[in-house]
Amino acid sequence: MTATTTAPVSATSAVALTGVTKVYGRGTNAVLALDRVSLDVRPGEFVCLVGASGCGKSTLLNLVAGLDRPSGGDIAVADGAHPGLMFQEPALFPWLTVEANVEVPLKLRGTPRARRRERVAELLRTVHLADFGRKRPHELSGGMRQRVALARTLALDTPVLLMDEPFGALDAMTRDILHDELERIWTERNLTVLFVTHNVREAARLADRIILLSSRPGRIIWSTDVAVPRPRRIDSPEVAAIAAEVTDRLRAEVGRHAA
Amino acid sequence: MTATTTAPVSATSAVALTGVTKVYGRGTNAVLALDRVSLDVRPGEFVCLVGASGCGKSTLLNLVAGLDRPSGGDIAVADGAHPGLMFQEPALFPWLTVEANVEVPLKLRGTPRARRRERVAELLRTVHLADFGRKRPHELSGGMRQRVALARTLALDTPVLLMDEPFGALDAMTRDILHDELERIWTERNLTVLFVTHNVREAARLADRIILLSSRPGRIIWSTDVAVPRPRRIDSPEVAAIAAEVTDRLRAEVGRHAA
Amino acid sequence: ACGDDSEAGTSGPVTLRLGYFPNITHAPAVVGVEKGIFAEKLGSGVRLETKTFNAGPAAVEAIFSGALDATYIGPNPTVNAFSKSRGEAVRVVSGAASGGVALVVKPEITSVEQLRGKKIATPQLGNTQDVALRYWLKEKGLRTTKEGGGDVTIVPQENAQTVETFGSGAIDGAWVPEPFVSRLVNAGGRALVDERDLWPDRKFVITNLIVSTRFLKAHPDVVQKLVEGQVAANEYVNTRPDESQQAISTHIGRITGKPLDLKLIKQAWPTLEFTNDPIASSLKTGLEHAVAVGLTQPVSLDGLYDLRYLNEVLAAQGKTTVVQP
Amino acid sequence: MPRDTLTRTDAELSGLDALDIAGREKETSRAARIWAATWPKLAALALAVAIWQLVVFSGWKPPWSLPGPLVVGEELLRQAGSAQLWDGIAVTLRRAAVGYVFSVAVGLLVGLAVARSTVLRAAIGSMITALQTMPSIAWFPLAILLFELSEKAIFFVVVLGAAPSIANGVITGVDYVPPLLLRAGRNLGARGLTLYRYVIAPAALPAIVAGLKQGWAFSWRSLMAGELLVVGISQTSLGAQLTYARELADSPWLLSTMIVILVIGLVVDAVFGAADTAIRRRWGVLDQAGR
Amino acid sequence: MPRDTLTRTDAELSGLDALDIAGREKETSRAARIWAATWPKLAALALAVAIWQLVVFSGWKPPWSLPGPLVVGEELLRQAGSAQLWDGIAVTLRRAAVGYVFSVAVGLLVGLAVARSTVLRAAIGSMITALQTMPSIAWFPLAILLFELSEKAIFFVVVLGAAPSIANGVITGVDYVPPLLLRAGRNLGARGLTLYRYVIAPAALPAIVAGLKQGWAFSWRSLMAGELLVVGISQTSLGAQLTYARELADSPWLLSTMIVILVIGLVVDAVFGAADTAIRRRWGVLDQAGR
Ligand SMILES: Nc1ncnc2c1ncn2[C@@H]1O[C@H](COP(=O)(O)OP(=O)(O)OP(=O)(O)O)[C@@H](O)[C@H]1O
Ligand SMILES: Nc1ncnc2c1ncn2[C@@H]1O[C@H](COP(=O)(O)OP(=O)(O)OP(=O)(O)O)[C@@H](O)[C@H]1O
Ligand SMILES: [Mg+2]
Ligand SMILES: [Mg+2]
Repeated sequence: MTATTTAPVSATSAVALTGVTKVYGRGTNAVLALDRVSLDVRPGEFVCLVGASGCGKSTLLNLVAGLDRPSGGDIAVADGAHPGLMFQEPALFPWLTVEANVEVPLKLRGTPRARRRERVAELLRTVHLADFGRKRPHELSGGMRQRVALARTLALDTPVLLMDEPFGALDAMTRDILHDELERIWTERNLTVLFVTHNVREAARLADRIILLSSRPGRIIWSTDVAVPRPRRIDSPEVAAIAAEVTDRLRAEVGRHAA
Repeated sequence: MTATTTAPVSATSAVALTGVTKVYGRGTNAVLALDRVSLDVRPGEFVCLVGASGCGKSTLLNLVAGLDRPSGGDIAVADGAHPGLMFQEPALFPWLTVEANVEVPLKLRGTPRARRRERVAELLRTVHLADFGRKRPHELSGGMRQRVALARTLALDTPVLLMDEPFGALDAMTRDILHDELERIWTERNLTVLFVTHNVREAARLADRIILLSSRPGRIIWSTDVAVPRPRRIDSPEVAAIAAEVTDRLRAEVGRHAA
Repeated sequence: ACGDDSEAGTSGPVTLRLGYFPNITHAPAVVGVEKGIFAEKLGSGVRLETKTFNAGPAAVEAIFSGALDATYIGPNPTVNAFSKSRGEAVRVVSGAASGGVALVVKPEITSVEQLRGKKIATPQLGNTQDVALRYWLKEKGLRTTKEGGGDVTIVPQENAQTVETFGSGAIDGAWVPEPFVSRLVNAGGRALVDERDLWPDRKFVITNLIVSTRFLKAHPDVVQKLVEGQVAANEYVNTRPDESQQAISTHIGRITGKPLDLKLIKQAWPTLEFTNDPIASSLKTGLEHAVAVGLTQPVSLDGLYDLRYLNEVLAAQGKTTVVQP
Repeated sequence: MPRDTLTRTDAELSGLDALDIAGREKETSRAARIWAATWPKLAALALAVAIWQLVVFSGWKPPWSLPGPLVVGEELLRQAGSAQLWDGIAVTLRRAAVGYVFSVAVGLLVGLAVARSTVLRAAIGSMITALQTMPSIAWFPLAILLFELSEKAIFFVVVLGAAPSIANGVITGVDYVPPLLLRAGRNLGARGLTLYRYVIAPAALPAIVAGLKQGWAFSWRSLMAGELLVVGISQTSLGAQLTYARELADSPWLLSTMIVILVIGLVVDAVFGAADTAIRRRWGVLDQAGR
Repeated sequence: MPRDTLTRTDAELSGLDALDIAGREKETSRAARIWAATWPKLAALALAVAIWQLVVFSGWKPPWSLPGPLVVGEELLRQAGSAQLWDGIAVTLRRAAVGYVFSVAVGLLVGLAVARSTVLRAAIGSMITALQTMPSIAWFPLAILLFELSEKAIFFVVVLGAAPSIANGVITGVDYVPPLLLRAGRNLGARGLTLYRYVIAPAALPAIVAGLKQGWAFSWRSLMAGELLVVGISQTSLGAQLTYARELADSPWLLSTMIVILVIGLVVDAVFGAADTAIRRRWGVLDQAGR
């Protein structure tokens, strides 16, 4: 966290990474997960990160969230913006009910009880789990857990949202619905979103900008602005075209490594 | 497990479910997860299950694997076929290295040490993790863990394979490669596969038959045979057409519930 | 005396397991073992195994369970062992020591009256010293209760702890046996009462020798030799005090890891009398006192003493015999 | 090749029937559950008493050294009829409760402090186990120096016995909190104390309860020894009774006191067991061991 | 609106440099790590001795009742020079080792059996904690009855003290094995014993190690008490030395014996600590507590 300064590098970025390097482990066992990654995210921008499995996407989000320290380089997050991270795993607290899990960030912020209740109910409705508030995480299906985690992250109410494959365990329909919800919230609250996904169509559906990371070491090798006007539909030809381009780039990248 | 008899109901099925019902919990808290599901899977058939989040897909696989008892109905698995289940979560043993995790089923079957080594190396190559054998699960990325779990399940060498969103955390390219690998293994070993996925294209790419489950209670509401000849490509128009049909059905089903 | 008389009629060597405490009140036992007096008297036909204890209960448990054949022990556990086994388990075959008990108090206390409202320690609720203190206070018109109430608060506690509590000022005095009397005196205490002064002839039992009835029945000859050893040990202790004191110090050092301070032994020595008489009358009187202060029910001590062997030995040596009660 | 995957036999249950079944299963099993929890205890008790009686009948040891169940039972009844036993239990339980509560407070605080601070852990972390191994009697002189012959001396010994064990439970628990949950907590805004309150403490709860259980055993044993420090200050405690029974070579009394201690132990274990079951139910790890 | 996301400043490190840094970090930190682990211990020790000396200087208690560090240090040196202390340590450690190994065997077996079998758990599960609370002295008569005055009597007391604690650790561990891992193990073909060997035992290891640590403390304390059962001439055990030091009111001796016991406790804790660190490293839960 020491490397995360709260003053943004440029007044126009919500998140700014400058030459961020991350090495896991020591000596001969060391893994270079990120290599000199520099990235500026404008306030209110929706950025999608794509890349092969193990290329360092989660690592990058963890660094931005301040949960890990970079081995080199600098990370700056806009004033007062404690970024909310939705982990790749649900990471729910097994000893709490679904409701209580979602309530945790509200409690930690000191939201009054009545308001908390309301907000939890609202969030559970958003993720279509209104009936499951009293259950415990182990009584839920994989996708349901992921949605609880989404609700919990949204409860954080931060201006910067980091999401690590938030819809990976959801069926296409539920995912579509949640895309709409997320887009709505993003617009309403003018959020800045850094979004990791394996689904290039999802990226094209949601992003202002798509960034492609190379595999080990993770480097930004390509990025594109998605100029398709909103509202978008995931099965629209424009989205499909962008998705096809990203797929080609990704294929080239993964192919280069497999070779 | 008592309800799982090893003699198949009909000589032509590898897995046969007859009126399988599953209730979780008791009294007013009870959740009806599966309601009278009947299903025959031919030996060597590749069946994909699709359905909304929380509709009972994982529950069904758990029942077939004998890890849970149905509340009603009967499940029969072909002679001597202990079905191998790849869980929705990686479920790796945190105290073992990647290699050792993959080795567990081989050890349990009493495979000699030299053969074990060979086989583990081969499986890790299959999932493109040859360099990561000495790491521990917590040092891997989400997608890497999922691939280790895949390797471990393949090490079981069972004729019946149950897979719960095995490629959910993988990027499109790695996924494509593993589709090919899985198809190859399936053909070579004449496996019977029951495969849960949220990706309808994936289902159309792999399946002989696609089965659609309704949400709470889970019931089989539709099924289709995929007549596209193999080898298939995930971006071929035939696959896309099937996927589109499944998507429509799924949309109708989820829409019916959301209404 | 006769060194090696191989026993006729005994099949194989007999093992005698003898217990004692590494303690100054067990001086005859300690000296007897240290100087080889028992081994000599028992002869080659008997194998002597010695066991040391640091408190009565374990010794009684060992006798009860058959792990021990004979032991030097205080009057209190003797009565317990006898009465709890309904007079079956043990017999007293000889005395060993008398005296060596005193009430030590803070120096500013000089009279009985000043004990009012004070805390006095005894080794254990209902044991000989405890009874003696209560009875004495009662005679002096001071009330005590079992629970520690009354005019004088009686605090039963281990002797080791008494040294600590007296040193830290938590108690005002203690009715204890040697070497704790000397130790408390050295810690600044004053002996207010020497218990010998309360008894006829200044004699009361502090240590006697008991054997298990089973062993006595099976090997009366061995018991006879053991008593011979006891008499010889007492003889030695009484005639060669300096050597005895040195022997005690060394022996205790070997068992506990630290030789007992020779000065302390010398200091305590005059308060003790080493006699073969078990002073049965003092045991009986003590019991009556215990009943009188309400600490116990009357028990019959009939059959506790079997002093035949002792009297035979004494008679053979031309010494005065003791009274078999 | 189209296949009929939608066949249903008539014998199948409807969804609602299935819910009914679940309900009925529960009712039939309540009596069965109680019985299943009780008969093994009764059987174990019967077996223990039978073996004991057999050994006594065999005449292996004299009856004053090993009294039979009947004699001990009579003694126990006699004791139960007298005020002394109940007073003793009351005194000892009160002391145990006070001492334990104090130990829990100290143990939790020290445990949390050591688990949290690297410096403290390096400084006194290993001292905790070392203190745990120190026998109670070694503390007696210090207890007397500090507290003379007050009940505080007893508490001192009890706390020194139990607190390290509880602290160790806390440390183990904190050390094994899943890192993912810690990160989640920190990301949700928990810091320092709130991180402990919302994440670390509940995640470590199973290990803490285990430590509390071990701590109870330590505190009880230390209490039994410590009660000899201050005997007879007004009442006769259970620890003193145990010692007196032994000093008077009164085997039936000793055994009946042991039975009383065992019964108290069983009751306390039931409390911990209930806590543990509640936690396991919450965490969804119940009912797996038997399988 | 195209944005330049690929800028790099010259000051950045190359990937290889980064690896170098990682390597260098390690080297610089080794000495630092040892120092970081040592100075708090030294500081704590210095602080403790200083306070002790201050209290002694204050004249709060007479020196024979509370000797100063110098006196005790001299005594300790004297003891260290004599064979007796080393003999005592040797005797006691041998007994501790034998008794502990035996307790571990019994505790593991009983713990596994109880954790595994519902009937056994119902029958004797709650007895385990009850047995744990039984003070050692209560077992002395039984120990003498069964084993007379042999070393076996000591072991009996030690095992009854330590085994329940170890069994409790095993039971806690087994009870909290994550159900998902159990299912995974069963699906991979592990059944009964192999399930224990491949899944339950390693998953329960942290709790088992915690139980073993508590068990050590119990066995050591029971041993200190039990050593008075059989006092041998020529070698004086540590337990006996502790008691005699107290009975002789020899404060320096008592304190130096306590120091010896503490040092042994520290060494044993270091062993457990190493085991624990190894497990935590494997599980990836190391180094999180400080944060
Ligand atoms: N705690 C760790 N210790 C050691 N290596 C790690 C650790 N976490 C991640 N890594 C390594 O860093 C690299 C990047 O991991 P990361 O989790 O960021 O990948 P990812 O892009 O999120 O992949 P995925 O899409 O599979 O989730 C991987 O090679 C992984 O092995
Ligand atoms: N252990 C359990 N206890 C109680 N209810 C459960 C349990 N496991 C599953 N359920 C419930 O059963 C239903 C089906 O769950 P299941 O995990 O089979 O869904 P799924 O189809 O795999 O969903 P997903 O695609 O999200 O993984 C859900 O409503 C869930 O809440
Ligand atoms: Mg990731
Ligand atoms: Mg699922």
